[in-house]
Amino acid sequence: MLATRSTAELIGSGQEGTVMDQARAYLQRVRHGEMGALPAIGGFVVLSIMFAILSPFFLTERNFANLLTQAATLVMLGMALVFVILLGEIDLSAGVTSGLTMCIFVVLVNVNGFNWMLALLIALLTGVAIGTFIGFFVARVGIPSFVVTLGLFLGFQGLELIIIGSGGLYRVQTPEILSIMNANMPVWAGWAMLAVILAVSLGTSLWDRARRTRAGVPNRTIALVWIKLGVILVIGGVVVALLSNDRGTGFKPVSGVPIVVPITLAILWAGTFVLDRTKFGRYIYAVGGNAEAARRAGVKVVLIRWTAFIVCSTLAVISGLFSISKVGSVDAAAGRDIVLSGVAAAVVGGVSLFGGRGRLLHAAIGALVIAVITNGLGLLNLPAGVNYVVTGAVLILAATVDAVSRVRAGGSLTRR
Amino acid sequence: MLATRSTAELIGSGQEGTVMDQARAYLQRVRHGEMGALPAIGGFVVLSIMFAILSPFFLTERNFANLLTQAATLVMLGMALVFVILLGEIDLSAGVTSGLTMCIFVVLVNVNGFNWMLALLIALLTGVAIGTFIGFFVARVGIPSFVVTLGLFLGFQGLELIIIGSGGLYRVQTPEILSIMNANMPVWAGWAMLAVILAVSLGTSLWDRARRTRAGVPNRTIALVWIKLGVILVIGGVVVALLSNDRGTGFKPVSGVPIVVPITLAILWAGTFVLDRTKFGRYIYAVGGNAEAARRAGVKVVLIRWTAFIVCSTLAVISGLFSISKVGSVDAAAGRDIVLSGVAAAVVGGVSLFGGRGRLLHAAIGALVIAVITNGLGLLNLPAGVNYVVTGAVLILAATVDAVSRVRAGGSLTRR
Amino acid sequence: GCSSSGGGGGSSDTASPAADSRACVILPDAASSPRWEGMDRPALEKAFTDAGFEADIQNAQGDTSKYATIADQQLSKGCGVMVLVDYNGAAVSVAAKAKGEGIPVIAYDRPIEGADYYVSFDNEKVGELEGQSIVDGLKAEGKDPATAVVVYMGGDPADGNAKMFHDGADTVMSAVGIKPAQEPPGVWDGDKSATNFEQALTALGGKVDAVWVANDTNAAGVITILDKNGLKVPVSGQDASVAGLQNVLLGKQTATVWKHVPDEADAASTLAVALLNGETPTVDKTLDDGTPYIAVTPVLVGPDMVKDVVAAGDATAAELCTGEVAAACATYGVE
Amino acid sequence: MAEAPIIELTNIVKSFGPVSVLKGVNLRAYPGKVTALVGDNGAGKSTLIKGLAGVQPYDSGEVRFAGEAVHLHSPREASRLGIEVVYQDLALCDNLDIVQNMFLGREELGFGTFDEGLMEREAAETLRQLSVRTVSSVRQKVSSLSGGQRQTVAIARSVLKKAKVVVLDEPTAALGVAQTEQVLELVGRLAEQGVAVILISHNLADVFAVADYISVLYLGQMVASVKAEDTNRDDIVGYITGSKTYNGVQA
Amino acid sequence: MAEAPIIELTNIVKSFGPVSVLKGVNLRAYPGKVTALVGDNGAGKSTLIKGLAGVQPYDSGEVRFAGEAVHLHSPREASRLGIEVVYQDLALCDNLDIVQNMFLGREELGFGTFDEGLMEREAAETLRQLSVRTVSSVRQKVSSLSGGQRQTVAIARSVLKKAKVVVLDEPTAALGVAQTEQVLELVGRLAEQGVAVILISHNLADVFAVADYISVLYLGQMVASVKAEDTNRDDIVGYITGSKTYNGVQA
Ligand SMILES: Nc1ncnc2c1ncn2[C@@H]1O[C@H](COP(=O)(O)OP(=O)(O)OP(=O)(O)O)[C@@H](O)[C@H]1O
Ligand SMILES: Nc1ncnc2c1ncn2[C@@H]1O[C@H](COP(=O)(O)OP(=O)(O)OP(=O)(O)O)[C@@H](O)[C@H]1O
Ligand SMILES: [Mg+2]
Ligand SMILES: [Mg+2]
Repeated sequence: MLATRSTAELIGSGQEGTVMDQARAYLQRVRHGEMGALPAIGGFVVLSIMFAILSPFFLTERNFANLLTQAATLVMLGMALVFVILLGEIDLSAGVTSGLTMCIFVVLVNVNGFNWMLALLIALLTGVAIGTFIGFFVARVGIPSFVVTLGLFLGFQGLELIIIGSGGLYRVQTPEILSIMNANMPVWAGWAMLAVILAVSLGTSLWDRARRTRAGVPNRTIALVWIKLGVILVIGGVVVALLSNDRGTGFKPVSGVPIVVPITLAILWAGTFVLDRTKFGRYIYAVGGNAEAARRAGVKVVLIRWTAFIVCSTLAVISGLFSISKVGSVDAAAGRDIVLSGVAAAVVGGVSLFGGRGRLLHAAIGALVIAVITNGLGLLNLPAGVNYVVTGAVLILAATVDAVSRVRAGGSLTRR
Repeated sequence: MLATRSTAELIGSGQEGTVMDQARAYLQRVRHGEMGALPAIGGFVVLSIMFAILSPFFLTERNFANLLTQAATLVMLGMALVFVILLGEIDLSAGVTSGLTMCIFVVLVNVNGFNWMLALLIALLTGVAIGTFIGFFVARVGIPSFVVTLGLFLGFQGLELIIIGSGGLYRVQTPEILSIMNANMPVWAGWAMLAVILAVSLGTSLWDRARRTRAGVPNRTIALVWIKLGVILVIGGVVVALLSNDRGTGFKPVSGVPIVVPITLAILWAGTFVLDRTKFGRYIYAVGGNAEAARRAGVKVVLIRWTAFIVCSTLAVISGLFSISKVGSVDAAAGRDIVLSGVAAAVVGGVSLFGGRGRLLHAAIGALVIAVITNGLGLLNLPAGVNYVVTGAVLILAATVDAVSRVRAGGSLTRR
Repeated sequence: GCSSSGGGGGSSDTASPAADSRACVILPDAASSPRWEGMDRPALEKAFTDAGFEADIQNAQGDTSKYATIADQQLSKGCGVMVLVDYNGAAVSVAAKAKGEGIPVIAYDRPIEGADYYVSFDNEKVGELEGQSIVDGLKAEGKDPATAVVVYMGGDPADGNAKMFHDGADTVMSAVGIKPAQEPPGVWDGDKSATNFEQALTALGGKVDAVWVANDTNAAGVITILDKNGLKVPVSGQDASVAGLQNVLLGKQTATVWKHVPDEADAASTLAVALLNGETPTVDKTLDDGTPYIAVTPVLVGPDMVKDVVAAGDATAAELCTGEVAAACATYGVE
Repeated sequence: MAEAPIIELTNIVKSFGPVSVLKGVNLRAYPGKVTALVGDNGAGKSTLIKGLAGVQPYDSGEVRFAGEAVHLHSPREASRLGIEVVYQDLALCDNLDIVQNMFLGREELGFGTFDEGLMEREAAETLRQLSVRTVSSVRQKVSSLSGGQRQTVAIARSVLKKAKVVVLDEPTAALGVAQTEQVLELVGRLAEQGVAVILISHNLADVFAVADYISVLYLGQMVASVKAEDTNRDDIVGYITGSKTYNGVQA
Repeated sequence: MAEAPIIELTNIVKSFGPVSVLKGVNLRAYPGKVTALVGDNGAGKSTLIKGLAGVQPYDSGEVRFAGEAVHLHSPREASRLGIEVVYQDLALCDNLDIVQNMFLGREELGFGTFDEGLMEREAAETLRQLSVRTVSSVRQKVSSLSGGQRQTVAIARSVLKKAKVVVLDEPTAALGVAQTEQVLELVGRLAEQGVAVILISHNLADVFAVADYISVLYLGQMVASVKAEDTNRDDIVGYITGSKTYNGVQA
């Protein structure tokens, strides 16, 4: 026997060391290219500074609240798409899925007089059915998802036309739906939300540590937990405080965190939980990284792919809900144009289109980057043509920040 | 030394054997899943039979000629996209590139009074410039092509608006351009074209055989050359004969092969030549198959990627040319909607979106499949909503034929 | 007509009427509005048949290539007149081809470069009515138009009609001194329109006195943003859609421009029948490029007139008077 | 033979399109014994065990597991029977870390979510047994491992779970001297615990060190199946290269 | 030493993020000689030669080629100098066939287009020399090859072109008995022709069979560089596992 136990003990778990050690290790990982959403956050900051210089209205509480609600639809769609993009697949029909299900919802409520909650349930189930349909063809039959979902992209436009019919345009008359984007929580509820976030974060951290201790493996120094909570407290505190100021313009006092924010955060949290801590989530990454390896490891690859499409379509329904809440109406073209932006949100945030790499939070941040482009340009009053050009240019620029920082950091030429 | 020369001689080149051996080997390859464009051809035939049953107008010379011209734009765009799809990339801006360059073309001719050939040259050079721009960002900077070209997709819509102006519309006034899609070659020229195709095919076959003989490696039995020529002669003969009949309806005799056909065939031939027989083409497949392996083998991966985008954008200009020839005018929305169909054409034809697999001919056949859907449904005069739904459904169906036949043939679950 | 060129071909289908007794119509699509298949087709068909002519009506289904294909087929069968609704410019070369064969071309609802006649709901007039509703709305609130803060929310600038709506509205509004305080990029999309308006409003510090909006879809998004901010100002629109009419009844939208399609179809078919009969109708109005132009008058529908729309069958009380709108229906006599 | 084979392959046939790879192969593996499968490059060894693993089902032939006929159409079925395989081409997910790869498909749960601590400890312990010294953290991504480190991870994976049959396709190809020794020792230990081990290797020294039976594939046919003690290196080389033919009783 | 080294690496340093892999490594290779590079799994051997191949440039250190300082920032540069490498992870294009892979980046042209016949013949000849027997056609896709067949293709690739330096990273790991013998013979032949060969292997028997010099990497440091004839297996194993230290003169 040549191996000596002493040297073998060297295998660590990356959790050892002081705060400084951990910080150094993190910095080195970043310098080595593992930067997650950092470039997107950088892009967001740069764009914000740019727009703050160009328009005095950009850095107002009011516009900050605008940004959150404007981004929400795209954030939700981006998160929906992450589930399939992680598999290296795509869902071009996610946008029209949100549109079609909202057509169904509004017709059920307005024309057929359904209770809105029942109608919403039906819309969500339709989303599930659509995901099941896509999943069947992609995961079982083996058709490239690009083609299946392009087919549905066309087909659903037709269904929207057939459903919406000669009315052309329906008002959303459910106050509960309208309030998602247009109403705010009371100020105290905003602070309560922050408290819940802090408590959940602390709780999971301590619980994880307890389990690790029980298993006898090292824990990160507890200081990191406090630092993390501190960061949440400061950023969250600033956001809630800003949104607690009156941002109305004299006609009506407006303050509080928009209702869409806690909904989005809850889904983000739940989705992240599933992706990080459950078999389904782990297998999504595994299949996206190497489907054959996952299959050989006994992962039900077909089932995972299938389920991911169901999750995507279902979350797309919620993004549709956000959209009609904001617009207040539904027409036969609902959701036609948004899907490419949703994919772009994920990609800009650092999710790899080749699968296996990325997180929900990345898509959310990417969506914020894209939303801030529209938001900022909206304050500048540019002609339509120029607006298109600038949007495109800024999008490429934002992606360049990402790419350049990764390459600088020693990422190699190939992107896989 | 254990190896014995005699067994070592077993390494063949797959060219040995009689016609029957070759046919058997081909059949076995097909049964094993290497079926190239066969499923797409099958889909085309099935769709044709279906439409022939549903509409008496479908199987007329006139409609056949219609189909060829209607498909030409998509064929060209699909072929353009193959160059980047083979690399595992995508060009979402290919459609608006064709639109933008045609805006430039028509404004130069109509407004600035440029000679049309000069204007066409400028349009083509603009295409080259666009490809260079995309290639720089994708191949050099390393931004995902999805984002770069989505940025341009937006930006070019803006440029079209700026060039054409709000609500603007320009007529194509160049008879040469209009004749591409609207005029036919004299009947004799159609037969001459067929003769040229036969001659070129025979020439390359014999030349290849001569080279192989010189190198001392076996050749396929010469009977295969004659069979191939025979097939071309029969299919080409039927096509040309059909198109040589008068398909006018009494007011004006219409006959001959539409001018767009030889142009498309020439580009198809040249592109296939480049992909099959030159370093650039080989390296596109290599980079698409395994970029790191290609790089280690000394392939200039950046240059190959870059050039592929240039080729794509340039061919997109030609597809734009076909489009304006058909429509006769250019507006500020030119090329907005076609790009996803172009990608779908390639995929339906059997080109893999993951790169490394597929041929130009596949995209051309895929485009024919998609075009025949529109063509056939157009004859049925369905309401628009139903039409969308049927188009989507048939697209999925066509892709299912492909997928199912591959899986039946023993392809595995994973698609890479 | 120049149908003489038939040649010796002597097609055997003697049953078909002479080429110059056929009216060829191409409708653009069914996606942008349900009117084409639902209203224009039956109205035109009836008018031509009643006048003793054959109608060949086809729909290009939103495909410029198909548009050209249909035209080729119709032209080779022969047409006495062509009534074309443009789709993304596809009608231009068709019109040129038809005129090359001496066939008169009527541009229906959308202008076509090179057409002989243009029959339309005057899109500029639509814009003017929208502008007028804004001006009236401001006056009703006692605001001086010249100093009022007005936001312009137009349609997709790549669409020729959007420009006409804009120009018409602008004529009326600029006449009383209104200048756009903000003019975000035009779209035909409720979601983007809502975002664009929200940002324009923010850039105006939350102050707005009126919003010119090109259609009801965009207006719905604008109204939601206004509601959210507790604002209620004059808002325009067109289409007399369900949501638009409801917003009008609720007082959230000042008025919507209503285009009763049968009026337009009548005007076009009357003109076409005259042409088929070999007459050369004269028309009093002309477009900028000199094309004779028959304008069909659109109607501005305020809350009081919603019942007229219902009476004309373009909407039903059942679909309008749901939820919170029911009360308003009662007030304005919609039933 | 006294004991009953746990794996019994009879007349296995497999071809890829025109290429006929396995032409009626028989193979047996016994609990507590190491069966070595040797053969020239391209003889069909990996194809044979991929069929056994359910990765690439056979075209025809009979598979008996513990005496019962079974159909192995997916890796899940093989794994359910207790067949663990280390593939020659490894098949790890590059985007996952060592622990995640080792436990893929068999994660330890506590209260419905992953018990990461437990998995981490078990992974580290198993790797330590295999004499891995240069891996700094079990949370390293597999993409950043050296060839030998990856191979070790794959082997460690196969012994995490109590298996009835362990199939190792050239497990020591990329391993260093010490690690190879550990793996051979591990093979011995597995056999002692009653596991049936099928070992594919080109290294005949290793084969003779641990194997109880040796089966030789030659161009898709099983040309010899012998007890290791009844044969020698030269004979086996002869069978492998086709320069000798075996006429004895099949073991 | 009489002859001048063609490759001279001095004080090479390379780290991946927090992991420091090469900590000041020196290495020399001489024309006409075989230099074996050995070391434990994860010692840094592949990293060292990937730097030499220009695939992953070093962080710092000096590279001299035939006495001149060179910078190797891409595989093209290495290949221009005449350095041919067989990588441990092979790096073949699965979607191309054997001939296409062997000639990738160095296709034979005639009249501007590929001379397929010529390439086919050369490929078949080279493979035959390497004792490949189970490949039915040189037009088979690489994806359908067995592990050993792929390795042979990679090796064949590296000897197609006249090189000055051939680096082989565990070339015989997946090879059968006969093929291994052929490759070792090939290494000897290359050296005879004046090529400098750097051979990485865990098989010390192979190493001693062909190497002139042996260099041992241990945890990113070169702990020994000796003439093969001056040492023995046990010493080398000691260096590899760190249980012995070398105190002699570096060769
Ligand atoms: N998917 C496939 N398509 C076609 N032929 C294949 C395929 N997979 C394997 N083969 C062929 O089958 C034969 C046996 O391959 P296999 O991988 O089983 O060999 P092996 O005995 O494991 O060899 P090695 O020792 O090199 O790993 C080879 O000749 C190979 O070319
Ligand atoms: N991209 C990378 N990122 C981080 N660490 C890496 C990376 N590549 C290699 N390493 C680490 O560097 C060390 C040396 O790896 P290398 O591949 O050079 O080893 P090796 O000597 O070739 O080992 P083997 O004999 O197993 O092939 C290993 O510990 C490995 O984990
Ligand atoms: Mg094998
Ligand atoms: Mg190595």
